[in-house]
Amino acid sequence: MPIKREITEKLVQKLFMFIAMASITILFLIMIFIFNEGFPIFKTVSINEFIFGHYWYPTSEPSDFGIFTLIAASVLVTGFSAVLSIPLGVMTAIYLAEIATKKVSEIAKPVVELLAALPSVVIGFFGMVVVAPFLQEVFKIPTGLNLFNAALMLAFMSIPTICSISEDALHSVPVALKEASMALGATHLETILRVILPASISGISTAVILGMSRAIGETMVVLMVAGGAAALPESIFDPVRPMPASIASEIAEAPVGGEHYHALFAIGVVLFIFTFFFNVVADHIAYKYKQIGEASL
Amino acid sequence: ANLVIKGSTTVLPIAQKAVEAYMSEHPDVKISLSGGGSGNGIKAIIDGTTDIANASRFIKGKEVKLAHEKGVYPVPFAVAYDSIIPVVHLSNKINNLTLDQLKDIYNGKIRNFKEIGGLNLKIVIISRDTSSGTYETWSKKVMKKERVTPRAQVMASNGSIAQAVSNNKHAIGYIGIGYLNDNIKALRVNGVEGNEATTLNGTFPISRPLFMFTKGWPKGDTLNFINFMLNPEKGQKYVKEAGYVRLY
Amino acid sequence: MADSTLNKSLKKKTSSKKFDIKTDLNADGNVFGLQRRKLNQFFAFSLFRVATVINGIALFIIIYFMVTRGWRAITWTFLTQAPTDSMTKGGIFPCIIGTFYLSMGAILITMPIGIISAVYLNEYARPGRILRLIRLGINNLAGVPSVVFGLFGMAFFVVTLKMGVSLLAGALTLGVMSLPVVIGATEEALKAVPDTYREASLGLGATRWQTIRKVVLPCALPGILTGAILALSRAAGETAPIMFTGAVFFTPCTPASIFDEVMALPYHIYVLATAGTEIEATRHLQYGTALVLIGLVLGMNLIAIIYRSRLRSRMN
Amino acid sequence: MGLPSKVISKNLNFFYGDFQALHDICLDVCEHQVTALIGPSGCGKSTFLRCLNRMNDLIPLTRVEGKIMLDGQDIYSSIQDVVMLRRRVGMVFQKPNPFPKSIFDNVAYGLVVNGLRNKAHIAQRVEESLKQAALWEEVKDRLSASALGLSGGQQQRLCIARALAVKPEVVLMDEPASALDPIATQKIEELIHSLKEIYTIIIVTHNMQQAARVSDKTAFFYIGKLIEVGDTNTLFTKPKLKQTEDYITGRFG
Amino acid sequence: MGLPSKVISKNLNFFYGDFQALHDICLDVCEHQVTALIGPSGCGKSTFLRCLNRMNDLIPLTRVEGKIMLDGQDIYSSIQDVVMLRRRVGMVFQKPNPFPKSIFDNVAYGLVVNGLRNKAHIAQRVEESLKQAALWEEVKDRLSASALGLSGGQQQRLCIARALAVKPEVVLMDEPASALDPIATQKIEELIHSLKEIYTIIIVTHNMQQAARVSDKTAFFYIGKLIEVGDTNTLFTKPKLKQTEDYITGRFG
Ligand SMILES: Nc1ncnc2c1ncn2[C@@H]1O[C@H](COP(=O)(O)OP(=O)(O)OP(=O)(O)O)[C@@H](O)[C@H]1O
Ligand SMILES: Nc1ncnc2c1ncn2[C@@H]1O[C@H](COP(=O)(O)OP(=O)(O)OP(=O)(O)O)[C@@H](O)[C@H]1O
Ligand SMILES: [Mg+2]
Ligand SMILES: [Mg+2]
Repeated sequence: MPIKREITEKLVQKLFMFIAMASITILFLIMIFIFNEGFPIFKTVSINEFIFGHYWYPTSEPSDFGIFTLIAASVLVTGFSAVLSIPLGVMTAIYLAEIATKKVSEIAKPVVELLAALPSVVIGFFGMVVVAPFLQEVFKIPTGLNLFNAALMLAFMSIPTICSISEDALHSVPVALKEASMALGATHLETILRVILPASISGISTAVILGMSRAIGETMVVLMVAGGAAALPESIFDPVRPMPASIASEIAEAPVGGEHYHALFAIGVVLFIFTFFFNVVADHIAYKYKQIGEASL
Repeated sequence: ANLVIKGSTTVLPIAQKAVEAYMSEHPDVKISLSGGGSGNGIKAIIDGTTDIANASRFIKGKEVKLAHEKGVYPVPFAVAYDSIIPVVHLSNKINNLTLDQLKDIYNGKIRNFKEIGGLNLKIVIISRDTSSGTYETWSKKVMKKERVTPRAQVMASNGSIAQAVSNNKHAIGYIGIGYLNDNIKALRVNGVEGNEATTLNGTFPISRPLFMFTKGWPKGDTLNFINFMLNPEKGQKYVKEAGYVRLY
Repeated sequence: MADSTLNKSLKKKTSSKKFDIKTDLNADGNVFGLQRRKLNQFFAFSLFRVATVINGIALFIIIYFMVTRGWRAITWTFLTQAPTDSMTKGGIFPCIIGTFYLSMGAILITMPIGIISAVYLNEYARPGRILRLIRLGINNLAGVPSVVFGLFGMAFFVVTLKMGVSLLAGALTLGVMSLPVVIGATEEALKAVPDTYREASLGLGATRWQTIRKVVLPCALPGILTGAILALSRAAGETAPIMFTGAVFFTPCTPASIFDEVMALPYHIYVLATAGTEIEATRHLQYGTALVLIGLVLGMNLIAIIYRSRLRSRMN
Repeated sequence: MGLPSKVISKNLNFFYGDFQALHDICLDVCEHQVTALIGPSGCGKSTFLRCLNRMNDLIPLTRVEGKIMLDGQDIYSSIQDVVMLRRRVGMVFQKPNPFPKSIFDNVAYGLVVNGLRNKAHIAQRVEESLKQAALWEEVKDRLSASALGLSGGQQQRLCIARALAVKPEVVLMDEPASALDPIATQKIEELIHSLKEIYTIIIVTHNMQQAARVSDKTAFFYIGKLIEVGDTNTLFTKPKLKQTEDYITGRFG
Repeated sequence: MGLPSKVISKNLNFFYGDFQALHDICLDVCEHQVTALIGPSGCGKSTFLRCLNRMNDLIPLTRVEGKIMLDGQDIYSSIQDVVMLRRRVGMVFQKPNPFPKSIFDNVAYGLVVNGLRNKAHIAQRVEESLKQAALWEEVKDRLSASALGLSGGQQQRLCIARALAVKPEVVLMDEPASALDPIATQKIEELIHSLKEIYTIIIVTHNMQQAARVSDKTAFFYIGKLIEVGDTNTLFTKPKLKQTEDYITGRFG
C-alpha cells in the first residue's frame, strides 16, 4: 500500500516536472527564435547602422535598414502616454485604495478592469474614426493620425495596468503605519502623501514601468492611429511610425528568409529588449524593496 | 477548402470579388483567400502550399531557378492592369503634373503647392506602406531611383488614401484607378488622363500588369477558376469593379 | 558623518530660545493652519476623484460610440451570414466562429500545461535562485509584446513546423502568449490557499499529491477559473499574434480542419477599417463588428469579475 | 479619589456593523494616573481604547452611542475636530510601528504635519521627546539612520517618543510591551511610571502582573462589558465580584 | 515516573538557515500523559513541536541535528516514512483550520487518504471520533453541512476529531485554545483531560494556568533552550531555577 502510494507520488512529481520544464522551454524558445531570425540582418548592416540609421527603406534598391526613427517614435509615443497615464493611473489608485467608500470602489474597480479588457483593435478603431477627425477639426492640423492621438490611446491602454498594480501596492501598506500617522494628528491627505505613498513607492514604480512596457509593445493602436511616417516628428501633431507598427504592417509582405524579413525580426528583438529591460527593472525594484514598511522584530 | 489563393494584397480585391462570384456559381467549391505579398505567394507555389499565387510583379530569375530545382514550373496569367493616379483635394487648383514634378514632391524637394502653380499651401504627402505593390509601382515608375521622403504619411490601403485626401486641402496621394470618386480630384500626368484607354494603349505612364501564377498548367478547379477570371463577361467584370483596368 | 553635523546643528539650535508648542503648532491658537490643511485635503481629494471619473468616462465614451453607431448593424443576418460583395455587405459569421475556435483552442492548449506548470513551481519546486530566475522569465514573457509572439508564431509554427497559416498555428500562438498569464494567475490562486490547509492535510498522513488534489486544487479552482476566463477574453481580443499565423483576409467558409485558415473578429475590424475598398461605406459594419467583439470580451470579463466577487464574499 | 477626571466615558456602546462590541461602558479616568484595562482576549479592551481618540472612525460601518468627554467636552460632538483630538490624545500600538524613515524624521513627523516649520524648534522637541522616552542616549549618534534598524524594544520606545513629541494630554497604549523581551518590557514599564507626572495614561495589557506593577487604577472588561473598576491594589487583592476573582486567579483566559 | 517514554528527544538542534532556533533539547515524553510546553513568545515551542512530526520538513533551508525517537525508532532516520510518521503523530493547530468541505468529509479525510474505502467503516469511525471530541451531539444532524459554518470552538473540536480519526498514537497541539473564548476553552481543556487515557498528548500553551490545569508534566523553554522540565505541580510550586520562577510569577513574558 505505501509502496503504491509512493510510486504514484514520484510519478506525478516527475510528470509535473516534465510538463513544467517543457512549458518553460517553449517560453525560452521564443527568445531564441526571435533572435535567430533577427540576427542575419547584421550580415547586411552593422548593429550601429541598424540602430542609429535614420532611413528605413527596406524594399528599395539599394535598401536602407535604419530604425532610429522607429525607436524614437516608440519612445516618444510611450513617453507622452506616460505623461497622461501615470498621474491619472496613480491618482485613481489612491482614490480607490484610500478615499472611496466600499460601495464606490466596488463599482469603480470593475470599470477599471473592463477598461483593461477592451481589445486594442477596438481602441485603435476608436482613435481612428472618432478621435482623429475630432483632433483634426479642433486643432486645424493636417492629420488626426499622429503622435498625440497614439499617445492618448496608449494612455488608456496602460492606465488600468498602472492603476491596479498601484492599488495593490497601496493596499499592502500596513494599516499600522496609517494608524500611527493619523494618531499623531495628521490629516488623511498628509498621511497619504507622507507615509502611504513613500511606503508603497516600489510597488507604484513597478506599476508605472509595467504600464509603460505595455504601451511600448502595443501594436494595433499605433498601427491604426500613429500615422505611419518614418521620420522624426517636429511637433506632437506629426505622424510617426513606432516599431510594432512597422512589424505588423510589413511582415506579411516580406518574403520569408529575405533581408526585410530578418530586419523586421531584428526590430522584434529590439522591442523584446526594451520590454525585457522594463520588466527586469520592475522585478528588481519589487524584490529589493519587498519588505519595506512593517517593522519587524 | 479545395482551392487556396495567396499572394499580393494588390490583387486581393479582384480575387475576392471573383472568388465570391465563382463560389455562388459553384456552391460545392470552397475557396480561401489570403494576402502575404507577391514573394510569399510565389514561394507558396514553389512549396506547393497554394493553388494560385497572386503577384503584382513578374516572377524573378532567382525564383524561377528555385522552382526548376524543385521540379515546379510556375505558369503566369496576366489578369488585369493596375494604373495609379495621383489625386488631390477637390479645391486644389492644379490639374496636371509632370512625372518629374511628382518625383520632386514625393522626394521632398517641392514642399508647397505654389511652387508648381497652385495655392500657397504646405503639401502633406500621403504614400502607401513600402511593401505594397502600389508603392512598388509608384517608386519604379515615378520615383525612378529616388526615395519617398520619410516625412510622408503612410496608409495601409488605397481606400484610406482616398478618404484622407478628400478631407485634407494640403494632401496629395496616389490610388488605383478604381478608387477614384467624386470627392477627390484626379490629376493628369504629363498631360495624359489616366483611364482604361490610356492604360491599355500604354500612354499613361504609371501602370503595370497583375498576374496569377499556377503550379504547372492548371487542371480541374484551378483551371476553371482561371478561365472564369479571364472571361470578359465574368472575371474581367470584377477587375473593373475592384478598381483596376480590364485586359480587354 | 551626517549624524555628527546633525548633532552639531542640534546643539547650536537647542541653545537658542525656547518655544511654546501651543502657539507654534496648529494647536488651539492656530486654527487657520488646520483650516488650510483641511482645504488642501479637500482639493487633493477632489483631484483624485476627477482622475477616477475620467477613467469611467473614457470607458463610457468608447462603449457609447460603439453602441450608438453599431447597434443598427447587428441583425440576425449580420450574426449568421458570411460577408458578401467584397465584405461590404452580409455578416460576420465566419469571424465569430473563427474567434471562438482560436480562443478556445488557445485555452485548451494552455490551461492544462499552465496549471500543471504552476502547480509544479508552487508546490513541488524548492525555492531558490533557479526558481526565482524561472519566475523572472515567466514574468518577462507575460510582458512581451503580442506582436513579438506573432513573429514567433510565424517563424516557428507557420514556417519551421510547416503548419502554414492555419487555425492550429493561430491557436498555438495565442496559447503560448497566454501561457505566462495562466501560470501567473494559477500561482496566485495557489498562494492564496492558506498553508494551514496543506499542513493539516499532511499532518493527517496524506501525501503531497493527495494534498494537492483533494485540498489545494479544489480551494484554488475558482481563482484558476477566473484566470482562465480572463486569459480567454484576452486571447479573443488580440489581433497582432493572429495576423500572420491564423487569420486571413477573407474566407467565407467555416474551417473544416485545424489546418484551415479562419477569419477572426479583431482582424476583420482592422481589415475593414484600413484596407477595405470602401471604408466610409462600411463604417456601420465596422462599428457593428467592434460592438460584437466588445460584447464578447467584456461579457467574459464581467462574468469573471462577478464570479470572483461572489467568491470573495462567500469566503468572508 | 481626589484627582480630577480627564476622560469620562458615559454609557458607551460600540458596534462593528451589527455586532455590539461594547455594552454601556461607564468609566472615569483621572488626570496624571495610569489606568490599566485588563480582560480576556476579545473582550473589547482595544475597541474601547480606540474609541478614546476616535481611531475606530477609520473602520467602515462602525457606530458609537453614548458619550466620551475629554476635559468635559464630548469628543463625538460635531464641533470636535478629529485631527485636533488625536493630537491631544496620543496612541502607542501593540506592535512597534515606526515609519520607514530616519529616527529623527519619525519623532519630528507629528510636529511637521502639525505645522511646525522652525528647524531649531523641531530639533529641540525631538531631543526632549527622545529623552523622555529614555532612548536619547542609545540613538543620539545615529539620528539619521533608519528607524527600522532599531531593536524591537527601541522601536517601541521610539514610537512612544513620537507620540510624546506633539505633547498630547492623554497617552493610550495598547499592549505596548507584549511583543517585547523581558528587559525591553521592564524599560517600558519604568518609562510609563515616569511619564504619569506629565501625562494621563491608559494602558491595555494581557499581563496581570504588569497591570499590578504599573497602574494606579484597573478596569476589568469581560465580553464587552466593564465588570469592575477600582484601585489596582484593591482590585487585585480584594475583588468585589466572583468573575474578576476567577480571571485574576487564572481560572480562565 | 513509572510510565514508559513514548517520545524521546536527544540533543536536538534545529536551524532556520543560519539561525539556530533550538539548542540541545533533551526531553522524555511519557505515554498517556499530557506534557505542556511553556515559555515566552519566540522561544521555540512551536518549532520543537513541529520537529516531532517532521512538519518542519516543509520549510526550505531548515536543518535538524540530534535524534527524536518514537517508540525507540529515530524518526529522522532514512528508513522512516514521513507520511506514515504523520499518521502516527497527529497535530492540531493554533487557529482552527477545517477544510472547506462538509463536517463529515473533514473527519473522513484522513481515513480516505490513508486508503480506507469501505463507506460503513468510514462512517463508523467518523462518529467515534466526533464523540471522542465531544462534538457529536452538536453536529450529528448536519454532518453534510460545511465545516466553515461552525463556531470557532466547534471548529477546533472538529480539527481534534479529524486528527483522532486516523488513530494517532501521539497528538501535538499548538496553542489549541488561544483563539477561543473561555467557554470553548474550558471544553477543549476537559477534552484533553479525557483523551490522555488513549493518546499521548503534547500541548503548547501561553497560558500558565492552562498548563497547570491540564498537564501532568511541564517543560519550560527560553530562547531556544529547555530550561526546566518536571511534574507540573512541582514546577509551578517549587521551580528549581530562578528563570522559571520569574516567568511563572509573571516577572516577564
Ligand atoms: N474590525 C472589526 N470588525 C468586526 N469585529 C471586530 C473588529 N475588531 C474587533 N472586533 C470584535 O470586537 C470584539 C472586541 O475586540 P477587541 O479587539 O476590542 O478585543 P481585545 O480585548 O482588544 O482583545 P485582544 O486582547 O485579543 O486584543 C471581538 O469580539 C472582536 O472579534
Ligand atoms: N519559518 C521561519 N524562518 C525563520 N525563523 C523562524 C521561522 N519560524 C520561526 N522562526 C524563529 O524561530 C524562533 C522560534 O519560533 P517559534 O515559532 O518556535 O516560537 P514559539 O515559542 O512558538 O513562539 P510563539 O509563542 O510566539 O508561538 C523565533 O525566533 C522565530 O523568529
Ligand atoms: Mg486588543
Ligand atoms: Mg508558536
